[in-house]
Amino acid sequence: MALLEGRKISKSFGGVQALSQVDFAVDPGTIVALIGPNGAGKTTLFNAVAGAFKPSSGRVVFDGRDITGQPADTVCRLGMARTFQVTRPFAAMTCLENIMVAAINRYPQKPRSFIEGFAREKLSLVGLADMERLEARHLNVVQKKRLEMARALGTDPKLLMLDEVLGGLNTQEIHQAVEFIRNLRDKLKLTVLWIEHVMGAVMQAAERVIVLDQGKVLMVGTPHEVVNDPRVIQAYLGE
Amino acid sequence: MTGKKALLISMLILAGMCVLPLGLGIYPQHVLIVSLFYVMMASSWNLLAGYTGQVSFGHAAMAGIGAYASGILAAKAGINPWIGICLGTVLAALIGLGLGALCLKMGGIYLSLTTLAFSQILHIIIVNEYDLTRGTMGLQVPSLMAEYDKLVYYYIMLAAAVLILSILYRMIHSNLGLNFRAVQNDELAAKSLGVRVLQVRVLAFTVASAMAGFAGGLYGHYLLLVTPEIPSLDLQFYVLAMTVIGGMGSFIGPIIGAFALNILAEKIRDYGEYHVLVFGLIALVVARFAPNGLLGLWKKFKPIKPIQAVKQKAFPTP
Amino acid sequence: MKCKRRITAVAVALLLLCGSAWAQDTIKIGVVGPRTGPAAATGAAFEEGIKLATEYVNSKGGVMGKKLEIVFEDTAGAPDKAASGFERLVTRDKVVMVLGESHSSSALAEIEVANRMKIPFIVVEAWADEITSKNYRYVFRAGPSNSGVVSKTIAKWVVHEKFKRAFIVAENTDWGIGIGKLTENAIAKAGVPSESMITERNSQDHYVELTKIKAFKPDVVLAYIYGVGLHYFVAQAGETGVSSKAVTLDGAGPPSLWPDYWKNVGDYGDLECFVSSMHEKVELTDLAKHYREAYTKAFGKAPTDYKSRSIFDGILIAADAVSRAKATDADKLVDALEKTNLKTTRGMAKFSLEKGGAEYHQWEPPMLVIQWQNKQQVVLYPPEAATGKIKH
Amino acid sequence: MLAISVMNGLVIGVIYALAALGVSLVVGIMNVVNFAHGELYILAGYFSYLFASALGMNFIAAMLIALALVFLLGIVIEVTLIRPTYGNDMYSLILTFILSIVLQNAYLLIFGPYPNKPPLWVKGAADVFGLFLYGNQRLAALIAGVAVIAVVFFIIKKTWFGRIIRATSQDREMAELNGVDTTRLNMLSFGLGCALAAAAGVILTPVFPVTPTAGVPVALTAFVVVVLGGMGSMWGCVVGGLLLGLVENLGAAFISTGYKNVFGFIILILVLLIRPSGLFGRAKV
Repeated sequence: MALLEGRKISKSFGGVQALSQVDFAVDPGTIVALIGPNGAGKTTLFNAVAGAFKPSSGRVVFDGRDITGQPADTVCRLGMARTFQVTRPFAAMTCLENIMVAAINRYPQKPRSFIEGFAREKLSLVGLADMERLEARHLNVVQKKRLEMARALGTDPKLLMLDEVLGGLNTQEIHQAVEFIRNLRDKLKLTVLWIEHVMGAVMQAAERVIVLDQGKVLMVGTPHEVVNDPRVIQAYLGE
Repeated sequence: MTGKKALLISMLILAGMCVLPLGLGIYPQHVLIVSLFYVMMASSWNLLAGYTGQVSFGHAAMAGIGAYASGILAAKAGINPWIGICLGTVLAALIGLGLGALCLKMGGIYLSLTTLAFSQILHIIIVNEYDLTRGTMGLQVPSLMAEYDKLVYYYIMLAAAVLILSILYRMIHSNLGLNFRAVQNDELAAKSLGVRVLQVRVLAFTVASAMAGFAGGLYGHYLLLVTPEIPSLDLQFYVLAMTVIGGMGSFIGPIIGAFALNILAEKIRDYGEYHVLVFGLIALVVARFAPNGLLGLWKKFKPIKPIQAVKQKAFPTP
Repeated sequence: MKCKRRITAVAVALLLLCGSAWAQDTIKIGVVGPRTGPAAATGAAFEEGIKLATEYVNSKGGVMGKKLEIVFEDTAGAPDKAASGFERLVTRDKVVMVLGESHSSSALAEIEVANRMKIPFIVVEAWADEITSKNYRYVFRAGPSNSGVVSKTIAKWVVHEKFKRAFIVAENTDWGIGIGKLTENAIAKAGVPSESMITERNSQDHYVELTKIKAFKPDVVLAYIYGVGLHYFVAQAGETGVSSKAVTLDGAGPPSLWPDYWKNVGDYGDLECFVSSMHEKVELTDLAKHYREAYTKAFGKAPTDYKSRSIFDGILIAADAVSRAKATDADKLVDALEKTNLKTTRGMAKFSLEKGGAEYHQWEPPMLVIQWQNKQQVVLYPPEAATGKIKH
Repeated sequence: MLAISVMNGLVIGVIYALAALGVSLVVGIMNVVNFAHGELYILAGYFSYLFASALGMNFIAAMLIALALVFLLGIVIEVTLIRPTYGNDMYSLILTFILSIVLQNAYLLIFGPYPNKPPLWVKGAADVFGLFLYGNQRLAALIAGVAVIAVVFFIIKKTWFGRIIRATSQDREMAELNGVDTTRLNMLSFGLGCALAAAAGVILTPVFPVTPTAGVPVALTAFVVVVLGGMGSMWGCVVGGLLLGLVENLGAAFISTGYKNVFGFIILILVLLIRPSGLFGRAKV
């Protein structure tokens, strides 16, 4: 059974149809990439799934539960964590505190020592260990993306939703990052739904790829199938 | 600063505060008592504005609720002022809860407008129900002690301020405090991490309202006269200015702001009633150019701590 | 202890600032009154009276061989500021006696402080009966009281003019509510039916209230509104046609005499009546004549607001008491005040010692009812002082 | 009684609507609530008093100069206080609140606590349909208020500038993408918002004279109207303003004079409970 399933999700903003009848499924333990040209509705789908707003119609099922229209905090407590395309760190809080916020809401009963240790662990996982006392606003964009990833991991999620975490990296760094996310998935037994604008990068990581175009699912398949599909090439070239 | 060092310093300050009024006359004692009232008001308002990012313009109104509730019970029904103060605190908390639940789901700006409207309604009610409140004439309320004594009042206010400050300190350094700050920094991100934003906001507003009610109740029984000046926008402005000038979002800022501004007010008074204008101008400049207040300025000009050098370091590979 | 050092620093700064004043040996008396707020004009009138009184007393050799110094504390017409200001006069400025006030609610807060701190306090222009009926040892009043003004002046005037129906509008303060009730009872006893209404003294819009008043069809409206609120009331009474059918009496007086009265009410201000203890031209005593001359010389205009003269009288009474007591001790001052028998601008000042009611420690100066007729003051009541007849 | 209360409600309601339009415009475009709105209303009153009564200018010229000066001051406030903190709602609230207190006390220092009143446009009172006497100045204020609102509606609905304003208040990012200079638009619309406060001020101060703190209730009512009508909605302001004016005056006539201003707040609370986005508001996304 799929961990996350979207059934005929539609969303319109004041007459503009941002998503129409989107069907998709994410199997447990897989890395699924969500790709598509600018304005295809990737982030809108993310928001509709993660509870930032309610879809106009359709259902979202997570872990066997209907979570359609549930607020973001409820969805998070069920085990879904996300990052943001434009990063949203708690700017005036230290890096460690950023992750502690996630941890205390996941483990409200645990003592402070546990929370701090847990948060530190996530921070070193993304390579920000020596910045734990630095306020998040001092980080650069790449570091902020890492911090958000660590913060999402701080909620101990079943499903990690990443929104363009590779921005600003060079080819070698992209390669490292992809390795990192694969390792993460294996180590923490995660499922990953990953939006990426750059197609090439996710091809190395993902097991399945969902292609969105103009608010509709263009196709679903393995990376190999997707890169060779003329419709996908058309969608990207036509951009 | 480590926890132990902070505790030691605060103990020393507390000891200093205990002996401070002994060598002073009645007038400076009065100034200190009023300052302590403002410490409670500014610190609890700071919990809202500084830690959860909600600007309430009804904090003085909550103090008024406390003062009038306790004052009316004592003056009209002969109820012991201490019980009255407790009831006033509860009433302020309940009103805070109701107002918070009513408007916080619509966002922060609604809280600001609704609290402003609330303080106006309260003013109108107080003025109109003069049989009960004696309107602008002011309600005379009994003293907290049989023999009026400034020094005893000083210690009562000091104890109350220490109580409020220690509750605030514990709260800010608990999980709740982290949630508060997360909500202030980024509501959407906090929500995505499982923070119940509405609950957190309403809770902060309720707690802060209760504290204002408590401070107001004590203040009324110190002044012996409860007037609509307690729940007024003027008093609200003092509290806001003290917090902004001292340093919003820091624990010590509002305390310093309260003492500094109240003592300054007494000093300026000799030259006429200009202190509100002077405060306003200072607060405007500070809020515009030093959003973290005087405390923030001081921190800014301290020698850079090594941790800040990290900023320049390249991002390590994973 | 840093804080203590700061306070010491403040104290030193204060000392330096007040250095010149402190160097001279003076007797300090405090005055409380509204220099800001809705009746700020009264504060201005007080300041004029203070200037003249200080000059007068010091030109006659001061008190106890020292110069008299007045410290004025603003109450803003707010009871809380009044109480704390009173306390500040005593604790910081170390005044030996306090006088003044023209808001009853403020005065009622101040007499509590006076009684607690044992400082003699002469109320000058706050009329509520409770001020003296509490029978506090340290509290005196050298000025009108509500019951005195109503029984001796307003109610008698209503009967004298043979009014048929009266409407009473009172502001929601100790003075307004108190005098409104007293008036209602007094004119009911005289057989004049009336209706009452409480209003907010800072209100700018009285249209609804005036419509209700018009429906009652009164031939006299007794307005107890102190402050600029009265101006709005009079102007709007004209606009809504109430004043074409009924005469309006300003039961406080000064607002009808303030410089901006005519600016705010326009032509509707004519034929309005008001209570006063002073007329433009008529003088009762020699001292009143001296006062007028000194005032005209000092300020280049004739005195209008009678409250400047009330505070003048108050200071004279206070200085006289200190001189006779030959001490600044509170109890000796009270004893001296109780024996006061002094000529003032409004006649011989003498405090009643009859306990139990509002007469205790009270001296009631005579009051007049005056009407604006073509912007000229015409005394209507009492008949022995009248300079003309009422016009409708 | 009923007739005169309705009349009062209309006059006051039109002024409420006018004052609220300025707030609503700024909220719609910038999402900033200007707490000093009432103080700018008062300032316009002082200016028109100063030029007309003290300097002896023609009262219409005095009013126009007052409008222009307040418009310019609004631009200065936007540039110095609002723009640097733009995007931080809380800070603009705090700054404009402090500004309102500063202005009140500055007026107290400059003009004193006494009320000041620009000259009346017309004197006397008129008999309205044989029902009641009504001050001519109030009738003139009603006409002037309606005229100014009509002009504002014309600008917003029919002109090029109005289209930009409407587009920006609907979708800021989209407007930016389409080449709208939002920094300049912010400046202009904030100035315009202040000018609308000033318009209400010059129209109403001959009826209700200005004192340093007389702006507080005006601003409060304007905020209530804006929330009532729905943040950013122009029609909401007009309907909300009239509704508030009528409810207050009918309530004062038939229920309680003292609680006049509370009736409006009760409606506000009901609206927040039942329809939080206001009568004409767009639901929050």
